[in-house]
Amino acid sequence: MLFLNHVYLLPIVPAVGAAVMFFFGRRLRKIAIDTVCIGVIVVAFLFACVTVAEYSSFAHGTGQAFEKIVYTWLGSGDAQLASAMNGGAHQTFNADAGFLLDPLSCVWLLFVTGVGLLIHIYSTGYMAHEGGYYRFFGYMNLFMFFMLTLILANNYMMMFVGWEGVGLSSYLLIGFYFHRHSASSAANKAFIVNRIGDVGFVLGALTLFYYLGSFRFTDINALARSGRFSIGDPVLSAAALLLFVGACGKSAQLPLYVWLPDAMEGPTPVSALIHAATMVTAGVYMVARSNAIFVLAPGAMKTVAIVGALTAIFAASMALVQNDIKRVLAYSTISQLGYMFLALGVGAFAAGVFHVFTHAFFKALLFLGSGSIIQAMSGEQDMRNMGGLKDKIPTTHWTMFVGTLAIAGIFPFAGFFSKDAILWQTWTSEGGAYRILWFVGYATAMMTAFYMFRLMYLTFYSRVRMSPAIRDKVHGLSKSMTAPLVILALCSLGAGWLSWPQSLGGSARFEHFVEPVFAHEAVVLEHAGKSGQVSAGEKEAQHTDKAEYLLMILSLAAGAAGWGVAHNAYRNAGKDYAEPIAQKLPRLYGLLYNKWFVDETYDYVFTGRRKLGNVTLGALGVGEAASWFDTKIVDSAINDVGWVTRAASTLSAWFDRWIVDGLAVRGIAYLTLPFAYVARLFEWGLVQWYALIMVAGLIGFGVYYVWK
Amino acid sequence: MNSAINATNATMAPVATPYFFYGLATLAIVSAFLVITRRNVVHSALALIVTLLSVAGLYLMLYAPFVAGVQIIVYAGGVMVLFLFVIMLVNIDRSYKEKRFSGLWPIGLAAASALFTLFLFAFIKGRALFPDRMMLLPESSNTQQIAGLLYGDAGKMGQYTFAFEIASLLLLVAILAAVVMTKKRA
Amino acid sequence: MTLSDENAANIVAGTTQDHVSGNDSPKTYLDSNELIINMGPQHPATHGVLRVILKLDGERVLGTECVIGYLHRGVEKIAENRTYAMFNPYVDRMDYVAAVSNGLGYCEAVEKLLNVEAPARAKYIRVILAELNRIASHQLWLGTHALDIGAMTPLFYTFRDREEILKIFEKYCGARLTTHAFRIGGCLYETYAGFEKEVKNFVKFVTPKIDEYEALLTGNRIWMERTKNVGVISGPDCIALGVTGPVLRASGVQWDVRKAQPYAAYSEFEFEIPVGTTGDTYDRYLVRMSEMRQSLRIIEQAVNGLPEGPIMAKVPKVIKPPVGEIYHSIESPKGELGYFIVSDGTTQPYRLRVRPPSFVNLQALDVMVRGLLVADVVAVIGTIDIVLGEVDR
Amino acid sequence: MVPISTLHYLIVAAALFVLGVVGVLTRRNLVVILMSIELILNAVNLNLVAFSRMWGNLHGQVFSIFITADAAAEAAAGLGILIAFFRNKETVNVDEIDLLKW
Amino acid sequence: MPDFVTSYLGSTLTPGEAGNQFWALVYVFVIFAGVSLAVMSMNWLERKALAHFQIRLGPMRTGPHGLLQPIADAIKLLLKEDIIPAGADRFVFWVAPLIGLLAAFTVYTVIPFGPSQAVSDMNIGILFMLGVSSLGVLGVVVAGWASNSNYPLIGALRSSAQMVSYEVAMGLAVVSAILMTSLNETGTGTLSMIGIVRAQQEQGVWFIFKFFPLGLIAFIVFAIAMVAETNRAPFDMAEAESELTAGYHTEYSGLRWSLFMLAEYAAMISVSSIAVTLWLGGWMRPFSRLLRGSAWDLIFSLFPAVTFMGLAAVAFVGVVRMPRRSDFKVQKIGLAVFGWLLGFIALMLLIIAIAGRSNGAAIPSTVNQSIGYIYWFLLKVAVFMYLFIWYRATWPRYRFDQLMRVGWKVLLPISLTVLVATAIVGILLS
Repeated sequence: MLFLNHVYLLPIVPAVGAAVMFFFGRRLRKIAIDTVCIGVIVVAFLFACVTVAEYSSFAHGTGQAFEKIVYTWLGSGDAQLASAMNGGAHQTFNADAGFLLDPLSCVWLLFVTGVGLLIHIYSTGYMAHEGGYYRFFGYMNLFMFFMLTLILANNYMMMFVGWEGVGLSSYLLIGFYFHRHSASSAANKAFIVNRIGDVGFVLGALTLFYYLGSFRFTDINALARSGRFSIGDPVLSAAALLLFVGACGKSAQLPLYVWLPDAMEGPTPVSALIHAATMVTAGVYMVARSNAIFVLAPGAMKTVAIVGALTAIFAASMALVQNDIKRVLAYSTISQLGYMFLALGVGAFAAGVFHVFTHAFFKALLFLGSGSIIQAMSGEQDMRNMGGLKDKIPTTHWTMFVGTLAIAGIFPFAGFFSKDAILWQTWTSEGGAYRILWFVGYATAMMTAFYMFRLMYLTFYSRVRMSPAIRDKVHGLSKSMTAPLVILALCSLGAGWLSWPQSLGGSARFEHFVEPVFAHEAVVLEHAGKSGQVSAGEKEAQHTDKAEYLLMILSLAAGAAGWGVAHNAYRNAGKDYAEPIAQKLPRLYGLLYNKWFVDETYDYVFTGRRKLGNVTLGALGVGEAASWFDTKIVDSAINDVGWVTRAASTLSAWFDRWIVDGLAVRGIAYLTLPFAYVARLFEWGLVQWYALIMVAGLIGFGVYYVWK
Repeated sequence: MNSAINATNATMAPVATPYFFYGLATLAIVSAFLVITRRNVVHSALALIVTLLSVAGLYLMLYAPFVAGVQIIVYAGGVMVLFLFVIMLVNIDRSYKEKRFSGLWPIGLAAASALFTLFLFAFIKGRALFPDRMMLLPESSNTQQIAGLLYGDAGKMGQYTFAFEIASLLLLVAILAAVVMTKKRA
Repeated sequence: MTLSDENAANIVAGTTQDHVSGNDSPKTYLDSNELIINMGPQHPATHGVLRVILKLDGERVLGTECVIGYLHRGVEKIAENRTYAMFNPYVDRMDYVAAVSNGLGYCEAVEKLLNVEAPARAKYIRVILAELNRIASHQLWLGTHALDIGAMTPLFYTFRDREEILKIFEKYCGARLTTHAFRIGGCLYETYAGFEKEVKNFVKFVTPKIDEYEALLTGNRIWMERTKNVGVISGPDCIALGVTGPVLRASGVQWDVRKAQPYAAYSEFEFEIPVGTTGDTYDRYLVRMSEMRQSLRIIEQAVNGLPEGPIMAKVPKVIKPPVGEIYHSIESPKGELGYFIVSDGTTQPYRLRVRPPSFVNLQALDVMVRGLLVADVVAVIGTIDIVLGEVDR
Repeated sequence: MVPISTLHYLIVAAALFVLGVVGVLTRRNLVVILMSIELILNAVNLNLVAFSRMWGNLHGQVFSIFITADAAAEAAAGLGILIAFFRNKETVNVDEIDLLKW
Repeated sequence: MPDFVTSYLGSTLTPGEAGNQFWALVYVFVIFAGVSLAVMSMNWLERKALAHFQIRLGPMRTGPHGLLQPIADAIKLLLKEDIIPAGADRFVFWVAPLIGLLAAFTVYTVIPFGPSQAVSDMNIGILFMLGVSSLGVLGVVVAGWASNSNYPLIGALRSSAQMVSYEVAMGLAVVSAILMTSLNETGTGTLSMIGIVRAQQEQGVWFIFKFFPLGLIAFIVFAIAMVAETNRAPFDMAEAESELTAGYHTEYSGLRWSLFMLAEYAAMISVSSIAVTLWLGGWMRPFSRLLRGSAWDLIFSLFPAVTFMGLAAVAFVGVVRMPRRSDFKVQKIGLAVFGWLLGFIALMLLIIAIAGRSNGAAIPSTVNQSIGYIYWFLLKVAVFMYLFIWYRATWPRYRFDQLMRVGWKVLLPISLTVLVATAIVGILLS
């Protein structure tokens, strides 16, 4: 249990790498940077593996959480706050530097370090010729440090440290090319939008503290599960909703998703690691972590499900027509995150978590693949200028093909299992109350298949559309870039098998592994008569009906349909191919192409950067209004008052000059002069004078002690 | 000559006769007087070195050889070289033409005389507090004993170990301060 | 370093003129940005009477200015008042440590003007003596250069071995330094008895001695620290400044008049041109060391193949070259030594101009020492290998 | 002859101390003032060592070692300030250093 | 013989310890004269050895093989005009060489030529030595300043910066040797020079070989630093004639200049003595553990006599090899006398060595032992002296910035590391 007992060292490992980079990185050579940065991640990965192994022998499948509290880092000391519940007991406001390991964090731990390691390796190839190499890896290691802190935190405050930390490293990495205006403004956007979510998070956490008297997950869960609270408790609902606002910000859900597409300004490995595979799933993690609260707040659950479903289809619709390869993947990420929240919302926590797990692999794969394409194309990101790359970069091609199959939900690739589980859970939950969401999800699945195959066709299969100059420069890629692709492709293929559904004769090992975390909630839900929302593994054992098979076939069909449509439309896309949507529904295409004008709307409504006619709304609008009020109303009032004052002051001046000045001030000043001279002796500005005063003091002391 | 041989009272023997004390004390005071009166700063510095060395001699008479060694190595060898360096850096040619004493000198002198009178008065008044005979310290293990106080003995932490560390920190800070302040800003 | 310039002395002393008189607060020299120091003309490390005015920032050299002419004797002007044969001894006084090369260049130039060719035996003798002289010059350079950098001992070793060369010269033509060994049209003296044996013995004697010098210096860490990356000059810079000789070759340019435009009998011998890479002082040192070895190779071949025959071509008693002009250059130990002679058909040259390698190479000093420390200036002056007699003429 | 007692040393130290004080109070040159401070510190050291002898323990000597370290630090920092000041004002006269007045 | 003389010959205490002021004065006088003599012979030796390194002969005319050259030099320097430059600070100019000389000579009071052959065995011996030798810097600085000339000033600043910097590395190396003295049963070390040698005796190992290679490294650091500390080649920055003419003593001439030289050579001998004391076992004869027993003792006690015999033989060979010409007669006779003198000393030593073996002769025995101590100590110091000359003949000069870099970035870290490593190893092994 050595590693388990010292699990607090795990986040420190990458922090060491980051520190080395920040302090000495500039002077190190590339090989040294590689050794240090990759080395710490390798150590972290092995550490994580050993820790998880030790944990599983510790828990014996009971899912008992392992908690390690190192010290209290944030606290009110002995000052106590009354908590509303918990018997009104006085609680100290303390947050520990504590670490919690349970199946949920184990899952995150493994794929964050694993995928992180692969992406680090990939980056050595991808970033090889970029300036600020050490800076990049320093940030990456810093990110790993904060992400691991977030995952391993045992309370909301500690988690918030990681939460803000990953936000910070995300900001740094999006703005990595800080000399590019678009990159720095994208970084700012991401940071600001995230702050909105963070407000929700902090308020939610503090509400929970106010209500339950602790920040610790274990305490909160214990209290929530104690049965003291009725389902639908208003304060808990509010807390859950506030936490969900935080999750929306971090995980790019409607309406706070706008930062994620812009975040693609960062280097592609960053997009893969932070903005697809790990950080953006922090929201999902947090909601899953707080499942005990959410279960007690059905309203919040419904909100989560609906927001998730809407985000999924909304983002997918925008992905249909994007031409920038990374943006397609970005919207796809948002869409998939929507899926996860949908799953969480309908109570299928395990399924949602499983989707996070599989999604990490294939989305990282797709992003890295797109990075390889961009690298091979010497920086070109527009799919309209690609095509026919199949033979030029074969490894990238077939790995990305695997990724596409996975995300499109083709059997037996990873996406099929997780997506199918979500859809199936959605279909069955609450006795079918959410079936409308199933349709949304299903449509999303179809669109996903379409835009992903559109991406494949436009880049790899269709006619060559790039300029000859670029075509000649297209080159193969280094081993350090292709090797992670291959590994990720294998994972994308096989990760789904961890949860081979029982209906297909599997054992759903994954679900069983994370089940203990959610088991209690399943009982609660069942008790509440919402029997649909049970963790997947158990439920499948109970209901293996034909509908499930039907849904599987349907979702396969959705994937196939999307593939087919894309195949037809883009198989032979030449220089001026036509977008099918643009042809059939030109207005919708315009709407989609402009991303539903959401950014513009935000500009109109919230920031005020765009004017609605003559009226400015949003932050700038408020500012302008305040300015108008200030100059027109306040100032003129002041001016008027000033005139009155001047008249009065003429009068008073006479009085002042003769009575006050003459009699009072000067008279007193002349009186002061002799005293001032004495005071001045102490502030002469001469060193020796001060020394003299010191000596005088010394003499004084001496005299006192001699004659005492 | 015979008396010299017979004075082989090993460690208890006085380091030197009282004459040495008077000689060293006179040397110290006279050169200290030169320090504050010389117009040429280098002469002052040389006089100060003489004072420091005489004080080191007094330490030896007080059975404090380690302190005497430290006095020589730190003051005479280190600090005074620093002073001479600085004197050479800040051209002193000008000071030949200038007033030596500040305008405050009568007051300063008066205050200092008052202080000295006070000291003497205090000594006279408190004469009974000072025994004529001095304790004898074992000279041969002086260094070891000081080390015991500073670093600790036989596994125990010394009484002044912590203070010693702080003193080293202080020196470090002083070094940094000196470097930072004297560095030419490009 | 001698302070001769009044103003410079004042600056060095820390007071400029207005400070001495005025009440202005004086600036100390350690505080001011620029300090001007005179190196030479009396200074142990300027190899004669070179005067270098150094502009310093602390100890760092901001710029240099060479003042030359302290040894000017008007050699070129003298040539216009002497007959061709009479002028021959004068050229020995230019680069007095490589007098043979000077004479060789002059004689060949006049021969070219007269359209006379020296006999084969004379050419071989010339090559032998010129290469011996190259070794002697490099030995002198090595000794003084090492002494400048603080290694005293090599000086004595090189002088011991140079003595053997001078002995051969003395036996051959009676003079040790200013030899006047050659005449227009060939050589005056036949080799003395045992000349070949002595030269061969010398080659055998000196080969291990060169290894001995290298053993003292080449791998020496202090020597390397003092010379590596000191006084770096690039090949293009050398060409732009007209620098020739070992300095040019150390910068990686393979240019040697013996190979490029072979004169005397050089086309008949096998030898290599050592080339450096970085163009720093250490490379120049290595180039000269291996040049000495190559010279030994040439000498060995020349002695072994010394042909029989006359040593003097048919040259008129009164040398009156036809009207015309000629430029002829040879590779002296210091670099390309060229003679440009304009003849008006009389017995005296109308104009004679020397291209002295030392003078041209000295122009690279400023480029080399900028940004270095004062101690490096000494090393760089040594490494350029100038002879002030040749610079000033 | 009177045996040398603690008081003798104290008187010598007092004299040194007062001379140092006079130097600090009267001299204009900052370097000399710093040297006078060294004198004062030395006087203190002498007292400490004399008392150490008087009481027969070594604490006084240890303290004097600390004071020596202090004095070294003071000299380094003080001279650093002096040089920095000299660079800006080109004077080391203490009565021209009166910026604190304003 | 007066009682106090004979009583002291058998004493095992230093005059300082014994409170024997007469012998202390004798020692002071002997050391002063001896060091002056050593400096003179060192001067001759350096010229000759350097000359032979450089295939020259060196001084040959003044006396046989230039043996009287140092004396001639001294007379010349004494008689030379004593120039004090205009504008120089006369008093400081006058006092500067004395400071250097005093510092250089004062340290000899604690150098142990034998267990009782020192003026005094100070409790803080090595600290005293380092402190007093660091006073030598003052002489250099003050000399440069007082000359009222720029080259001396720059030279003084350079060499004092150099000396102060190298003192740090030197001090740390010394501390690691002192640390080694504390590795005994009681765990208390000593700063006393005699105590340090005694510690080596007790531990049965010269500190250069202790904790191999830690002692060796510390010794090497010290050996390099001491060359820099004495301003000798290849660290003779202050006297770099190709840059700064003659450094801080450019303006000095005659007697004062010779005082500087005297101080420099005396300092060379004193730092070598520190090195010998700290690392090379001081007065101990080599292999005192390995080759023990009375037979070996006898053989080793014959060494001084044999050495002088060898020197005498060399002198006689010189006599024989002199040209048979009349104008060489004086020189021949002089060298022969010198040879006889050496031979006589050898004979005396032999007699003492033999007499010391016989039973019941207490005084000859102790005297014999004392001679052995002094002999071995001086032999070791002489090796260092030869090394100084050897360095000068072999190496080019460092540049100032390189020199400071070596001091601060190479020697200082190494000596710190060695110090820490010594402490760790000492703790681990105890």
